[in-house]
Amino acid sequence: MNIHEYQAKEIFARFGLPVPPGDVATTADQAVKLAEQYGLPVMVKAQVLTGGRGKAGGVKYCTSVADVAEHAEAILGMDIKGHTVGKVQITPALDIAEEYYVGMLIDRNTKRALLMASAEGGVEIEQVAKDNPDAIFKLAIDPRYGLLDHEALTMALKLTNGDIKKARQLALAMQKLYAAFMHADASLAEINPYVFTPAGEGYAIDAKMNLDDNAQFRHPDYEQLRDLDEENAAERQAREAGLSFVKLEGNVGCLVNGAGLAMATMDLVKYYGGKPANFLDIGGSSNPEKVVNALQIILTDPHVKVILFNIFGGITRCDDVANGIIAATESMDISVPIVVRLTGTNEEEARQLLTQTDLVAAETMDAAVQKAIELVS
Amino acid sequence: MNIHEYQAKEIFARFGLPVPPGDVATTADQAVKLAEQYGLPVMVKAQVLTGGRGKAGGVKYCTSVADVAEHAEAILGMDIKGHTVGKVQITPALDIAEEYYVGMLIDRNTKRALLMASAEGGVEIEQVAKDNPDAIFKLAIDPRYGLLDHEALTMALKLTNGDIKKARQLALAMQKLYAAFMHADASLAEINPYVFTPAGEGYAIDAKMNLDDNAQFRHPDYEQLRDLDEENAAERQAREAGLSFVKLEGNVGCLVNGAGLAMATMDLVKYYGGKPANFLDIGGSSNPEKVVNALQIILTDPHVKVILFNIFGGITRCDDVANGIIAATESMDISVPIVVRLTGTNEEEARQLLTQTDLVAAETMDAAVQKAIELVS
Amino acid sequence: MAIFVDKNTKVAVQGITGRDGSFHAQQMLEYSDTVVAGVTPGRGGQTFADKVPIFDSMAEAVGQTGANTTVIFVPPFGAAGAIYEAADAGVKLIVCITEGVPTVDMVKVMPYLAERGVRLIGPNCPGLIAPGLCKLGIMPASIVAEGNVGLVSRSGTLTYEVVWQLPSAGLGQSACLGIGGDPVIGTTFLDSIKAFAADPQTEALVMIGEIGGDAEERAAEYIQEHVDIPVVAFIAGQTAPPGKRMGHAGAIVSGGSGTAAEKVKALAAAGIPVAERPKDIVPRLQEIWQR
Amino acid sequence: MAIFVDKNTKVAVQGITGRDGSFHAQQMLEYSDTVVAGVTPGRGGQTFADKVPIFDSMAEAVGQTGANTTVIFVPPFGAAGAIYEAADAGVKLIVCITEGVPTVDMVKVMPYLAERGVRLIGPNCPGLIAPGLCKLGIMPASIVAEGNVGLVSRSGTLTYEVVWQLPSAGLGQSACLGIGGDPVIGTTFLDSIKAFAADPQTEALVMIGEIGGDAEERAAEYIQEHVDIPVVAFIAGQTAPPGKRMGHAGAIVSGGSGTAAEKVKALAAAGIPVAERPKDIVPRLQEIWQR
Repeated sequence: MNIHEYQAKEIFARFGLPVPPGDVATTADQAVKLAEQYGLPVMVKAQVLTGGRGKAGGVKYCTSVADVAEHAEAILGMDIKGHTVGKVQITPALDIAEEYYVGMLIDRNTKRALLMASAEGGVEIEQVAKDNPDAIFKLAIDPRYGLLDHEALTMALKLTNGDIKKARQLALAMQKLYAAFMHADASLAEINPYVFTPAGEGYAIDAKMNLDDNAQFRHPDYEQLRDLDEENAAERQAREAGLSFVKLEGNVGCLVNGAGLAMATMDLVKYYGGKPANFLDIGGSSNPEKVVNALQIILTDPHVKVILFNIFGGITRCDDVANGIIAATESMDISVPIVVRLTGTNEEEARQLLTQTDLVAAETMDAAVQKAIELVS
Repeated sequence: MNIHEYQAKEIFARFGLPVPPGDVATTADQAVKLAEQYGLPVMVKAQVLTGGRGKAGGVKYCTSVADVAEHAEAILGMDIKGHTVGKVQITPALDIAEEYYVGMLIDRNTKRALLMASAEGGVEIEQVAKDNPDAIFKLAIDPRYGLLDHEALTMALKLTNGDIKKARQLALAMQKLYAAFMHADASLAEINPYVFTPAGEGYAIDAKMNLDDNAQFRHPDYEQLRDLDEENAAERQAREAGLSFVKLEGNVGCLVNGAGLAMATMDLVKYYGGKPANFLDIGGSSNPEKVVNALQIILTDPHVKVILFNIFGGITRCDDVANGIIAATESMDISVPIVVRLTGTNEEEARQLLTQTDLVAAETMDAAVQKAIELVS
Repeated sequence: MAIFVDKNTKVAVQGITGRDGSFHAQQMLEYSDTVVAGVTPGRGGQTFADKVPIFDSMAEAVGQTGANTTVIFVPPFGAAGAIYEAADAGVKLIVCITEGVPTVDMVKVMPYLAERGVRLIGPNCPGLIAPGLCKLGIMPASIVAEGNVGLVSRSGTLTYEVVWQLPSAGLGQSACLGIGGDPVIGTTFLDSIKAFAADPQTEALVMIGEIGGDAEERAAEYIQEHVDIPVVAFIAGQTAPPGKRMGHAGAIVSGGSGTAAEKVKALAAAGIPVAERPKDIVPRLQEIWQR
Repeated sequence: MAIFVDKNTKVAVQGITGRDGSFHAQQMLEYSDTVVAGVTPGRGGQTFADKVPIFDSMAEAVGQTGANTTVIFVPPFGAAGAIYEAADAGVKLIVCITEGVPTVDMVKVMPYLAERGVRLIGPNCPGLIAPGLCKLGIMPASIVAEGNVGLVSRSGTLTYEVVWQLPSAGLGQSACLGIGGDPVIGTTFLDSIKAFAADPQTEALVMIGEIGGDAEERAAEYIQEHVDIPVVAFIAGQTAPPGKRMGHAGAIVSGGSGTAAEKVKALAAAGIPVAERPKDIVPRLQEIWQR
């Protein structure tokens, strides 16, 4: 789950990271009030769950109240890469002498939290990684001991070229970021940039955090961090139904059991010249209710012209799955054709059951995909 | 540093331990108000930094407001083992079906936090250790992983004789106690008893905690936990001066450099038939200011009839130390005789310096102690 | 001989009284008699399926039955705890089926396992099946057959899809392993491939990868340098949009890396044929496999 | 040969630019030329006493000077961090002089040292002096002399008191070790006694204990079973009231255990003479020592 900059900053502040004051506004009036409260100059920053908001004009430096009103007005409601800006953060604009990058993510290879830091802050770290990989220092953190003082300080001294005062601040920020990362069950946490003012005071002036959905059971506050406005209705419905769903741009609605098979099905649709409308993993059961939920979610997309079931019946027998699909489709009023491919234990019996319905049965995954594409055109 | 039951309960509650509501009163009126607020019956519990308050009549079960007033009146101001009760805690009296002991301390041998638990709760654990040591289960906790679920549950199931519902509550309490212990830098944390109500709900109804003075630098809240009223004036003065001091019942005031030598000096006073008035470690320096502070602290005790310096001059030369002592004593008006024994580097020169003063010089520790005792009688 | 299991494998099932645990323990029992114990705290003394004793703890299960392997069906909030418990009790192979385990829990448990020399498969995986020997997890036994192809995959049903096609080519499996689709998992592609390469029964390998991370690239590098038996790969997620988690927590293209295209390129560069469609996997294998 | 040090000992001083660090580093330098590096972050590139290079980190100090030992004079809040750093840099002996280190910090650092096979002496200790060889810490070099008596103690000045008496009996020390008075320390009485017993130079032992814990009892048990050289003990704190911390964080009689009387009893039961007064230590040693 991605959260907004202002939310990430709240979490950072809770763990003791130096975050400048700031608050969000949903109207230009509120923005002006906040600017007056903090004193000018301020930054007006679009709160939107995507990168590149700066380039899109979503971050503005304002020296007057008129500026704030104008920019807040322009940014609120702005579309940035398909995301509509609903909130702006107002925060005092600091004098910046230096910018650093400090980030943390889960590293699959070391199976640890990986600290990454660079003196090239304020730009996209992926770009730095490409252009100047040696400028990024990395350290996989032993979870048994956490980020030790000397580990953080050694990295920080490299970043500041030996400036001990700045290095101590950066090292502390790294340790607090690690604490926030682990306690909040993050999968990504970034300060970009961590800046020093001309007076040598360090601040985390931008913040990014992705949280691990799997850890929601121990974070009751996750739910209120979720920005429902940022979520597509079908995705929300899928999440609430416990289904894994991603909307795409095509017209072949896919219902598959298993994430790997679901991706392979999408890939096969494309292989045969079609366009998948979604990724959807309905899991392992033959539960008609789950199938109904899945169908409803897919059918919220008016572009869907055909529905393709691709189910591998393993432990659950195919005839049971077929009965589940039949029961589900019969209980609904579906106007698009449905292709069903069931493979695995008792697949013959399953196909037999399908012949008595309007559902189009297919023997193989390839045949099913090809039939579905035919039905679209 | 020992803290009161109500303070330990506040810390416990912060870490999620189930603590019944409660608050402290310094007058009977306040106690009655609290009792009315919680509803009867309530317990009135002396808040005092010593054990055995129950036997001393410092804990009372009250079924009426009149009871509360009467007992609070009696307990406030009561002397329990030399401690005057300044506060009582008022807390609802629970129906108790079972009592357990759960405690944690620093184990010197494993160099870990040691969890101890027993189904014989509500009595002194030292007594259980003596009478029925097998009734105490122990586990040294690996700080790298903390108290793991299965470790806590296995111990809890032994305590509850397999009752899983109670075991899960106890196990959780153990884990939360561990978190509190480590985060608060405790040296001892006890829940005695942890009770179950007849309905099977678990509560920590008594709490004890000792905090590590060395960790005060990272716990700004320690200072306000310290009950200054419970501290003897000389001990407080010593603490503020950074001196290690313990008041005893004798009349030979001891100023020694080093804790081990200070204890050995006290022991030697006793060996030769005298009574040490205190333990005092003035540390390694010859700083006259420190000596002045130490003398002032010792002289607050009217029983002190002689002062004994026992100093080993190692890296700091004895003549420097002698000059420090001379400067300190000359700046003060001291009516009791002072015996000074200085051994180590340049001890001859030191003794030479002392001959020009009223201070009584001694060559050996034994001679110094004997002279001091002579001067008392 | 398969990998990670042998005829001395004795299995405990943690969470045996839960819905999934009991269902799959039954399936495992039906496949072979390797299940010797169940564990559910508070249910010690009971019996599962009239023959498997249930214990309150793994320590008791290991102590009394000699279990050396465990399959975990404990809910997410208790899954890491079950792994610690199993490792502490002395088992040497842990298969964690549980889906939805927080990644930080897995990060923390890893050194505990390393210190004790314990192998973990999963979490969020279908487990391991060694046809004719034993089944650890939820793979459908009905579709497998003993043979000489090793299969390793990040997903479940996609693997079954491939397994399903092997009989038509007269092939069976030495072992079929689902390593799971989470970001932090115990046994990786690399670990699995090393084990398969060392297994005399395994004569060919199928590796089924997907988007996210670079485990496939690392495996490719290893295979090129150290593995002599034929290997065919498949990568799912060509059409997955960046930044979106495709079901598995680990199946996500982020920061422009972990794409299917990159993986296909790395595999091809290492001389490993990559099937375009699932149904091409077996033919591609037959092309390069000189039996 | 002494214990824990030898002629290859190369010493770094952490916190060498601090008040205590610089004073004692100077003293150590004057005693022998074993000090090869100082460490103070932010002061790398400077020189101490015109000859000892200062580094920003222990890693650099070890890398550039081959230091294998360190003495820590870092303030309490950074002491544990300095220990981690030294262990991580690869030194094998750490002497932590710092007083006032939180006990929980020491609990946490212990497994880190164990994993790396690093010996810690202290914290809150005077350190080690091996007369004629080297001095690690703050013991006054002026009072020691080379010889065959090993001394180990929980306190500083009380040890010096005993050392001071040895010359009159014609005795010197193989090594003099202050293990510190904190509840959780690296090297214990037991560890020290094992080392002295294995040291050919050490022909007799003096152990100076105090109230709190049961380290003396454990040592007594070991000495009775495994140590052949003569041992005399002294226990400070006969008159210490229960529940009061006598200076050292570890010197406290709590819950009725850790009393001097118990310790004396255990030592006597193990056949170890316990001197009643400090001045009795040397005579008691001479009584039992057949030279």
